[in-house]
Amino acid sequence: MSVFIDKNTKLVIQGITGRDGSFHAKQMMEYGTQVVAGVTPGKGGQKFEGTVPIFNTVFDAVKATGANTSVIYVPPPFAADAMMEAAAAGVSLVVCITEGVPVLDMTKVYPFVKERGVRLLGPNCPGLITPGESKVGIIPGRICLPGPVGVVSRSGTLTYEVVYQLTRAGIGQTTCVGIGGDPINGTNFIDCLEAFEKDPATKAIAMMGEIGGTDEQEAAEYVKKHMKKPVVGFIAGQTAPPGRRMGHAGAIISGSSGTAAEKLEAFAAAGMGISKRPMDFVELIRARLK
Amino acid sequence: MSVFIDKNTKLVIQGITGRDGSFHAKQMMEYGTQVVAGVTPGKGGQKFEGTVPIFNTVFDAVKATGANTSVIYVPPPFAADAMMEAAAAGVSLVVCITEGVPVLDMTKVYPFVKERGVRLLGPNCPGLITPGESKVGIIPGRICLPGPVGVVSRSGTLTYEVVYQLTRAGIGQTTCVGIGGDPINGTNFIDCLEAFEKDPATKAIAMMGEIGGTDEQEAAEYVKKHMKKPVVGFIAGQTAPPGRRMGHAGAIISGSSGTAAEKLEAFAAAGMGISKRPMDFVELIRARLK
Amino acid sequence: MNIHEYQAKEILRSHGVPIPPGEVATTPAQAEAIATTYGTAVMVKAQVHAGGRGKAGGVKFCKTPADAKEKATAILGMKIKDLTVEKVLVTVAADIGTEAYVGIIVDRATKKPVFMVSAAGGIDIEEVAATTPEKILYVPVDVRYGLPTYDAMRMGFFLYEDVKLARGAAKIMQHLYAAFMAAGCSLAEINPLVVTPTGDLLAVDGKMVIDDNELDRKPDIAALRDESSEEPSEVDARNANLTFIKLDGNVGCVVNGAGLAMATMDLVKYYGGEPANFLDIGGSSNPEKVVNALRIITADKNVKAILFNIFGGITRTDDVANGIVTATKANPLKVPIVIRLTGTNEELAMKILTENGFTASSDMDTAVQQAVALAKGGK
Amino acid sequence: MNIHEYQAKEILRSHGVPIPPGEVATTPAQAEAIATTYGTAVMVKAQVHAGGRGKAGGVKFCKTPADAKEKATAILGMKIKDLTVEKVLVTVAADIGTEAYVGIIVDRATKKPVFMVSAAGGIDIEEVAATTPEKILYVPVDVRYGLPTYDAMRMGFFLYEDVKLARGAAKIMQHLYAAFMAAGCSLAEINPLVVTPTGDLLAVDGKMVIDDNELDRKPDIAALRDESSEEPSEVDARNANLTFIKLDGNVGCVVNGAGLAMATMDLVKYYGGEPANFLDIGGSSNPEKVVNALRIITADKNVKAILFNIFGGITRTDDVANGIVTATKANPLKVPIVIRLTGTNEELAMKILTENGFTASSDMDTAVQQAVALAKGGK
Repeated sequence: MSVFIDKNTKLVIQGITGRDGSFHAKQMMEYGTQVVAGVTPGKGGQKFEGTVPIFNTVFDAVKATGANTSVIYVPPPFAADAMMEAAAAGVSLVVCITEGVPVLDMTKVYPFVKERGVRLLGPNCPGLITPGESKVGIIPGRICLPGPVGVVSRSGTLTYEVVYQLTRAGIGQTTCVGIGGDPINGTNFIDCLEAFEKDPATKAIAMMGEIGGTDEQEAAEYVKKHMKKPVVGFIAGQTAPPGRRMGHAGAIISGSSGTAAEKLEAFAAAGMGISKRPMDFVELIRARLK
Repeated sequence: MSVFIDKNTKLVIQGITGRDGSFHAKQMMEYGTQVVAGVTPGKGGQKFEGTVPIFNTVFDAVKATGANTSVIYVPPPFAADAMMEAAAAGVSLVVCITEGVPVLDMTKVYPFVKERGVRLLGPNCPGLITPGESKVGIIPGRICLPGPVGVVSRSGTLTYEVVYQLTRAGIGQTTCVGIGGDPINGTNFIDCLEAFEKDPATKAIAMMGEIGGTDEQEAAEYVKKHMKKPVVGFIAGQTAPPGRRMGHAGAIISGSSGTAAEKLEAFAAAGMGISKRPMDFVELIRARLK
Repeated sequence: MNIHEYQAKEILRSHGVPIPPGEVATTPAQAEAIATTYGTAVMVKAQVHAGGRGKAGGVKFCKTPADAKEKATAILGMKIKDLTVEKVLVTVAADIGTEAYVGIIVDRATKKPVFMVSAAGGIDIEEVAATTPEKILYVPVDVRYGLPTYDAMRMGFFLYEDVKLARGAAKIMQHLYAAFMAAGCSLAEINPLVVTPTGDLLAVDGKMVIDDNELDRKPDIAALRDESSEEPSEVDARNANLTFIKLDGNVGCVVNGAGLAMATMDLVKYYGGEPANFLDIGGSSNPEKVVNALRIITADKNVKAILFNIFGGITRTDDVANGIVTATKANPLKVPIVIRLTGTNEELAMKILTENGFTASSDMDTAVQQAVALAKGGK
Repeated sequence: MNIHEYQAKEILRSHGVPIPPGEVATTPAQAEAIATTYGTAVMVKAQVHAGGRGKAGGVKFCKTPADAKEKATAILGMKIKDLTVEKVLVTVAADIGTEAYVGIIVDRATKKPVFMVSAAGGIDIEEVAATTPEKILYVPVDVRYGLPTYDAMRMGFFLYEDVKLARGAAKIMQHLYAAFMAAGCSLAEINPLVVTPTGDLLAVDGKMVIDDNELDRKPDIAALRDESSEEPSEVDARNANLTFIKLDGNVGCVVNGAGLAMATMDLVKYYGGEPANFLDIGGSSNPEKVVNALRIITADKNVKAILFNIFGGITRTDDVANGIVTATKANPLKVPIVIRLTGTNEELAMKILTENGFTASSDMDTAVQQAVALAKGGK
């Protein structure tokens, strides 16, 4: 079992012929992901690597292949349109890897996907992987291992670090989800926690947050109220200089300064395990799996 | 019983101090409608006719009085904003009397009220009346009579004509609803038919359509499929010159030219009574009430 | 409100749609001069608010300036569907490779502006819709988001396989949409959208219909109205804030409300008469409106009887009565009048009319029958 | 990206916000000349990217041009929070009746731009939020609809009882919102929004922070960047497409990914070290980035050891290895380096490093401990 993607995921890759898109398309295909289509305007009718049909539009791709998930590797100026196209064309999950999407674009994309009932992951995220079944995005497949831990993180490489530590210790994962670190993203911690709580295969959850905003505090509140499964948390940025990653005004609105201390306090109050170093996840999770 | 409004309707009047607004505010108050508030920016704190408190915004009015319905008498350039304000401020029914609202404004207002789950009646409509209980809009109260007939119409004065004929014949109404004749309006025939079908007090329905569009055809389809109560229909514009009230392009999209003949045919196919003259409603409805 | 091709093209051009150069001429000499400055073959196109200009001979290809002068001479002053051609557009003739149709209208069903595009352009889109509906792609636009690039590209690829043309067409769709919204259109069309043999996209004909309700807040657009190209009585009525459409019958109708006005005309017909017009004096009470309505109706020499049918709601019937008295005092009627009034201030209205020698009833059916009989020469 | 007050005001003015006349001076003589042309009392205001300019003595009222010259002399060249004042804004001094605060930020929680307005303006809005939160009205804006008039009026009435002022403020909110969207802001403020004794509204101070992700598509806005007012090493890093923040420690960190970079700094601290910087080389592989990163880090004389922590996903670790080799060949390192590499093409990377005399490990924890020890003078 898993969350969001599994072996039945049929993927269309937007920007499949670009530098990043083609590289990761191959990686995903090698991993075993069902890559059913690619999209590059003007290359409709061609094939990627001789096997994957390319279409001019996501509409054409979905119609011809029944793709139910899209992953986006297009440059930032086109990413908002790509997310909306995927949602409009009828996939149920859109994963946007692109980094550097203007936040005001997201204020428009967010309600667009919401009113279509489509799940958006990202932007500026590494995607997700269900080890042994399907990988959508850029998380390196070989650092993962099937198993009982749900992983959710705001950061890319930090996720790899933690997953790698778990895997080396023989602790596998149901699904690893990178939700991305942008101020406005499609899926938040709570969405993932909820999914992991429902997934029978997930026995414990590793959650990696960052300073800034209040998503981690709200997630902790959710853990306290709704979760039976154990959650271990980490916050990156305990030594980061204040005020460099978020403005004062944001803090006013949320009634919070978004510091690591505040977030860790919320974790503790929710009865969550707290991983002080990335590598501490291993023992904390192991203890909770017994 | 009735639809949409009754004696519990608590009304806020937007544009209460304007020419039309003040005239009809008095009419509604005389009829017995619970007029709990008025709105005119800059006159907040004053009272209308010494009794109805005036507010600067609909937000203030709803907060202070618990108004659940709004009626709008503001000039066309301000009508779209007024409809959105009412919907945002938390009333559940917005009735817009204003004539001459640009249709492109309505392409924005429509989704705005829909996503808030608010019912909009109009614009460019006479409003509605539940005889003996409440009147919201401009339908003359004295031509109505409580009774078993639901009336729904795209036209203002034509509604009066038919209601007046019914009343003179001693046939009363549950609620008379003028949905307005603009290309994009908030409530259509089907919405009203559905409400009348559900209303135990309504025993028969009189429906007045016009040439143009396909609302009447869809309503007829609805009657055929979903209605147990008898419906009598009329179409105005049988002798109107073609192409003067609707463009060719509209006809292409709808796959229909929107002629009276086509609409009357749909009525007949749905087993509806057909009133050839406005005055024929009396006998047709009387027969169906037996 | 209809505007001319040259006006629509000017708006489209200002929003970035590629349009062949063109100028308006009102005399053959002007047409020749314009053609001379271009130094290429030109089209001379009648500027009237009517379809089928081509079939009527109102659009001509001209190889030389002299040719343009000659064709302009023929077209200026000709009648197309009862409208006299007062202006021609002299525009550079485009080399035409393929022709597509691109249009937007406000659609009642989806409650959105909807694009219609077809690679089968240049001909009537109604014909395409009737015979080969699969050749039209419909794309509704959610105005909250505007026209997204992906939808514009989807239309571009529906028209052209080549990605460069698809992108070019997508840009044109976005410009057209911007123009449609900015001008407050209920319809905007490019037909044909042409690909030239050298691969350029060009809007060779453009059409726009403006929502009348937009005109108050868009004075620049309102100023485009060309009253010389409309029925004078309808211009007169509009300036008096009346909705008036001239017809061929002999019963002049003055009614408040469009629905009741249509129902009244239907009833005239039902009783064997022919309405001379549609006239809606609207909702607000103003004796002046009645005066203007009577002036406009009595100007039509076909009118043999006048029928007032007023159901007072917002409209106060005493205002209508006063209007009738004022108007007929200034210009005594030469034809019989039948007055039906009921509703707001009905008693006062009846008193005013009676005191001034009019009779009035409160029943629509009998009033219509009476008017039909009088128009036929009865009593 | 921060822009100066005078730049923000120019943008606001171009969107219709009423701003007192003002011009920028870089010399006292210029300040005097500008004050002379206005012929009124002026304010001389330091243009630096720092709050608390007033308290630091960077904002002065000047009655005469001579006074303006004198104050400009004092302000130009002064340091405010480590930043040297290179420019002053000389602006007509407004008569102040009341002061309000108006701001917009992009809010993570509602995922919308949110207005914050308060009649308690002129002071720090953080202070108002902390002490009298009921004095702030928050109004989120759904960008699909823009800022509706009713919400703008609601804010107007929250600030002013008088309907004329409320309407004026509502218009200013709409202009501010338009400017916020057009410039791609993450924050825009007018503080104070002043009502003059004669009842006019004036934006006396303006601030804007631009979303860095907007700059590529908004060259006009990107051109407003004033590199002279930023930390030189951060400017250098940005021009090399690196995210760099200088800190006070001695362990130079080169990491890929912001989260891992922060976690690495945290781990340095955890083992008793002090990071010299935050540096994210980002996701895409490019040896050039590594070269630039090393150049920037080694320019900091505090740095006693360099720590690479690379987890290759999109980033190819062989590219990083090549970058290290290239950079150190050109400029041999004077401090020890600890390299941790794992992930994409790890074996190749190790081979490159080994062949060039470097050692590298694949474990983060030991690498960090080693770097901390080396920075302390250990081995």
